[in-house]
Amino acid sequence: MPFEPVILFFALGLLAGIVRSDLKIPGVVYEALSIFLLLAIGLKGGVELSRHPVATLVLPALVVVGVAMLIPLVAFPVLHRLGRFPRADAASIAAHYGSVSVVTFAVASSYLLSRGDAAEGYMVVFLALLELPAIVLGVALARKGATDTRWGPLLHEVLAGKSIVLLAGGLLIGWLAGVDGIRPLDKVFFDLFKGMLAFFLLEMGLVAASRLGDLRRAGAFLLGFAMLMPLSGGLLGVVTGCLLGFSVGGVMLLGTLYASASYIAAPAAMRIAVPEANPALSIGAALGITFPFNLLVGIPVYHWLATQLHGVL
Amino acid sequence: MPFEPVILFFALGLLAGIVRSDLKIPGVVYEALSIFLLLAIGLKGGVELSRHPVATLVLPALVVVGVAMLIPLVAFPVLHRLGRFPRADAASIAAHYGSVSVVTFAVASSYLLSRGDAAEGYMVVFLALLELPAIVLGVALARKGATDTRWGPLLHEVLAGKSIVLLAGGLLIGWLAGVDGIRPLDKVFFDLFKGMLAFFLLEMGLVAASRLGDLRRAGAFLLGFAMLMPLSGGLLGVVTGCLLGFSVGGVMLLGTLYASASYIAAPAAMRIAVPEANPALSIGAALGITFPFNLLVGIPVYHWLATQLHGVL
Amino acid sequence: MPFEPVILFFALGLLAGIVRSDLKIPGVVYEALSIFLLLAIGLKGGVELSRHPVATLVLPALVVVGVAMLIPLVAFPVLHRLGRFPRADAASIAAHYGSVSVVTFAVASSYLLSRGDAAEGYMVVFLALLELPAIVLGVALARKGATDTRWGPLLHEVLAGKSIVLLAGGLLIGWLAGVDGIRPLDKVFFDLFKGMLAFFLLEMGLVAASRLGDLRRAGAFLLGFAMLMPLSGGLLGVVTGCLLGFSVGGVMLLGTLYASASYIAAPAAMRIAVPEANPALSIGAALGITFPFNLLVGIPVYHWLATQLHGVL
Amino acid sequence: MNLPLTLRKLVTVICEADLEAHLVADLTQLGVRGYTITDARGSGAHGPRDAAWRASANIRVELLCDEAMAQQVAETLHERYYAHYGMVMFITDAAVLRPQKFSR
Amino acid sequence: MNLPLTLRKLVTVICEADLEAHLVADLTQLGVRGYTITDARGSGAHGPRDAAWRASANIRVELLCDEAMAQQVAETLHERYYAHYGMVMFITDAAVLRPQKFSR
Amino acid sequence: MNLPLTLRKLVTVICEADLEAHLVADLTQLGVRGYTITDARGSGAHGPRDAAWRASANIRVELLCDEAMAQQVAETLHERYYAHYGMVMFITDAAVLRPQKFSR
Ligand SMILES: Nc1ncnc2c1ncn2[C@@H]1O[C@H](COP(=O)(O)O)[C@@H](O)[C@H]1O
Ligand SMILES: Nc1ncnc2c1ncn2[C@@H]1O[C@H](COP(=O)(O)O)[C@@H](O)[C@H]1O
Ligand SMILES: Nc1ncnc2c1ncn2[C@@H]1O[C@H](COP(=O)(O)O)[C@@H](O)[C@H]1O
Ligand code: NA
Ligand code: NA
Ligand code: NA
Repeated sequence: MPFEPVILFFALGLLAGIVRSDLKIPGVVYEALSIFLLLAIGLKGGVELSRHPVATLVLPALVVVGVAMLIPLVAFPVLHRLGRFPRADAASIAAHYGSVSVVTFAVASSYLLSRGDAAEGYMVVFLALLELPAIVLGVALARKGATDTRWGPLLHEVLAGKSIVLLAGGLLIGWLAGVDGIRPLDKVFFDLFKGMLAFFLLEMGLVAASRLGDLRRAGAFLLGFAMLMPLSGGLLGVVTGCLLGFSVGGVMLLGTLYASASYIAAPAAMRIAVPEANPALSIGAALGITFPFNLLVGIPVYHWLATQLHGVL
Repeated sequence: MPFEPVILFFALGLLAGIVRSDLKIPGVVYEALSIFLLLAIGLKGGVELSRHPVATLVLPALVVVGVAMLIPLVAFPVLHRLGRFPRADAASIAAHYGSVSVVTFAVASSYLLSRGDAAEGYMVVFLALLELPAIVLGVALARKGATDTRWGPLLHEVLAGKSIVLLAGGLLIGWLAGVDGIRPLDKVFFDLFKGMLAFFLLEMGLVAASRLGDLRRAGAFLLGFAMLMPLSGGLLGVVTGCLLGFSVGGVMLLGTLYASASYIAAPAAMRIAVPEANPALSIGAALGITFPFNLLVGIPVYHWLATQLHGVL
Repeated sequence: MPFEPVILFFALGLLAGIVRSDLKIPGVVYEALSIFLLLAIGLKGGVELSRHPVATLVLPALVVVGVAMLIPLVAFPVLHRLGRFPRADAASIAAHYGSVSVVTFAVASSYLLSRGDAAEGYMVVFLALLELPAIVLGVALARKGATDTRWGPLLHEVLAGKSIVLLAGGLLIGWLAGVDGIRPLDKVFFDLFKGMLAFFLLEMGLVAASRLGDLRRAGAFLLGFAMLMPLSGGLLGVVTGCLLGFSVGGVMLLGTLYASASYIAAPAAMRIAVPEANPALSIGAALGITFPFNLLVGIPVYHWLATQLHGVL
Repeated sequence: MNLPLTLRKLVTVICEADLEAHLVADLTQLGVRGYTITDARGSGAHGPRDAAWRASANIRVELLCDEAMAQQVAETLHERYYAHYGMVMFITDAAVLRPQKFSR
Repeated sequence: MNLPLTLRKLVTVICEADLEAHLVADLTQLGVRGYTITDARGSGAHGPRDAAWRASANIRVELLCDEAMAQQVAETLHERYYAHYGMVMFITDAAVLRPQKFSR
Repeated sequence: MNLPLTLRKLVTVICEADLEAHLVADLTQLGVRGYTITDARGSGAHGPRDAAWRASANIRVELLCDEAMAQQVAETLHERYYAHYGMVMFITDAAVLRPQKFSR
């Protein structure tokens, strides 16, 4: 199992938080780094996309998004019925797990890169596409029966949210500019990517540390969920990727996307759309457990699954 | 007409602002990026300058600055008489257009670079020199007849303002250190320049979007002014550059300098020196219209003018 | 005497502060840059360390730290008896000078690099080790006789303080990841180092300028101390380094470490542990005098001393 | 006293940063003519909020207005947000120079 | 109450960030012995100010002083800035521990 | 007035940023149930503090509580910090909606 040093930065941040270090990364640095990462991922995907006929992506995209909806649809009853979480909380957590984590995706790409494995560049398109639908579904699950949901503002909140705007904007710019057009920007957006990711993970570690308290209160059920859900999602993604004929790298990335839980777009949207849901639960699970779980355990497992099932399915 | 991808970042920012995205770039990031760009431009110019005998620049510098003063001297009566703007507003807008925009200059340099064209490195010296005089002139125009203008504080405001300090400081450091001395800093100040410029343009797009409302109120006259003024200024700069015997690249950059309108040094200085002028008008025109106009239309036009008139004049 | 251009950025910041420029570098940028520098220095040291058997460092480390304690032990009576500073102030200033300045170390490394000289990579380990003990000693000196010092919180304050966490964390990550593991991060942590240092020095210049007023009040004794103390410390470090058999570069870096005065960890710790000490005195001397003195005069002197005494001792 | 001062109400609201756009929309809809926002962190019934990222950041909104508007703002925010969001509101008297600027 | 509290005035000024250096100079000239500044954004008669860049940023200045100084500060700022700048000022009572620190 | 308002105390403390963790620990120990912090700069008896780096940065802490707690906080901070640190504290009345939230 090869070793990915950026994860050590997450561990350092976590440790600093746990020993109550006075190390604090200012909130604006978090903002600036997340803008950088979203834009860089979008650009990279866009450049790759410029080499492909976009039309061939429509069908796989529909399949990828359609199958992904199984995740919140399964997670919701598990949490609501089995876990006895209130409807709002179950729906909100389900939305987080149905949506995707950009940073987990970045670490997985980086993992592939350091192994020298390739993957379809258009996986970023799926990343952008997967962000929204689970959130909408989550709101619908929370609001079932209620008729007063104001969908307009919600859709605006997510579609005009910074993660979609930057991912989609980056995709478009990369696609329009192409490999040669983007080259003068490579020194910032590609060469610095991994170092910036390391910084961001340091911050994520600090943030995750401050969420550990929430988790203790959340109970064992959510803890188990936060590890079994990504494994199941990862398997679903790997199988879907194999059936769609992706490369091993692409299969592994789709597994990671399905397995990952959102903590940028989903928390902000659910906070407004389903205010009665407790954000400590959803963010605690997604960021406190699933995120580090995927970094340490998940990504190698999805890669292993991909190598095992690729070609077989 | 070759294509400059950094402009797409401006468009993305503008779009994000218009659809009221929650994408916000923190003010401190704006500050940090503008410090970086000013310093990097100064350094680059200083390194170029270290290859030239500075004395030979005195005469062209005097001509470049002298001719540039025609811009506010023409703009003021046009706005005051024809446009019926109050004296203070006309003078303030004239000062913005007489001064220069560092980012427009950076995009023009980048445009030249991606075409493989060269330009005199000491154009940066003119950039620094052109910042101040039009502001002083603008204040004098606004205060005509009044005798209570406190020039000391105003001169201090601009001369010790961050854009002059960083440009001039960068020039001096670059000049003292020379090519070899600066080399260890190239990885930050030169390699990252274009990517940072892209980021800054994203922010400028967001800021410009928030100024569009001001423009609607400003009326058609100012709108027309904000496009015709740069074209006239650009032509004046191209002619001046040709007569001074600059290269095609240098001619085009001087056109861009004359055409561009300040939105860093001028707004801050005019706000204090001519408080009765409405900043929404000057900033709205300079940033909302002239800046994007120069990016999209102006720069290619000044380049075309430079190629046409170079050698002929 | 070769010329180190990063120092010019310090001079520019100092000048901008003195002429009361409106150039301000936001506090969060200072924070972000200091995090970057600490982490990068740690990583670099860790990578170097991964090439060495760590056990061989234990003895030299003990000597280096032990001898360094002479600095506060000498500085304290000099300040208290000769300089007639109150006990608390004398102890606090002694602690600052016994501890070390990360940025001075970085400039010295950069000075070596631009001369093409090598140095033992594990000097960074000494940097991390030297941060704490002098602070503890300083508190003990201030509290002599008192029995109510709460050592637990103080040790936590420094050990879990950001400079130790980032230096030690970086060392550990670099050591675990090794040369190959860190390579993908080189583009950020090593290539950008010098440019970031230049930026940081610009800020330090601005901060130092705002401390010059404190100095005028502090009097001639402290002024002299702030220049003679580093020279003596530097000589002590050079001699110690020679006796320990370090290379010329290593000897010079140890001289610089001994000569430098802390202004990150020490001020924060002393403010809490010895509140009756006046921070204007200690920070004014360390940052207003000793820091620029070491940059301009000290570093070349310690290098010269190292070349003279190396091999002779 | 040469400049005449008039009493108005200063309403201060501290809440989750995620609410900013919604709060501004509410205030605008109520006809408020001005407000001031600063970034904040803190702690309360909803636990510590350290502003390390947006999800744990607070804002502090200030609003000078007349008594009727203060009451209306308090009611609206109470109704819309108190049940589910971290929010604290308090009202003090403040003397202003241009009372008509803070009335409606 | 064990610690004796005395009433002083708290003057709060919200204005364009570009004025900071000038305001501080004014206050110093008036003999003010302390002030506190925070960064702010907001909206008012001069339109929305989102602090995305310096030209649209506000500051919030606080000043504890005695009544005479409060009046003098209000007059000076009113005279120098109200006509042309975005500025709001309000004065409240505040109890302090060391009244002499906030007098003059 | 439809919503009933009750008077509580608003304690505002302005001090060196280095004290933040200690102040929060003190408040927690005193049983305070909430507070709000913003970053600040300023000037006072300890000279100008421009927030260019942490050593010269201030914070502004706000605390809604009942009168007894306000007095206790004032005493504790006065005793622990006034002698050696840059610190200013003032107390005002503030009307709140949920008095029990700010009592103890
Ligand atoms: N007693 C208090 N005094 C001052 N600020 C408070 C107080 N209680 C809560 N806050 C602020 O209001 C936010 C939300 O409060 P809460 O709804 O109690 O979690 C907290 O994060 C604090 O910033
Ligand atoms: N009614 C108000 N309540 C609170 N702050 C206000 C109010 N009106 C204006 N402000 C603040 O004062 C600044 C300048 O106000 P104005 O001069 O009305 O544009 C605004 O940007 C706001 O930050
Ligand atoms: N009169 C005042 N009004 C408002 N803030 C003050 C005042 N005096 C001091 N401060 C603030 O409190 C901090 C510490 O004050 P001091 O202990 O006087 O140095 C200063 O840096 C200011 O931010
Ligand atoms: Na998922
Ligand atoms: Na111009
Ligand atoms: Na030392």
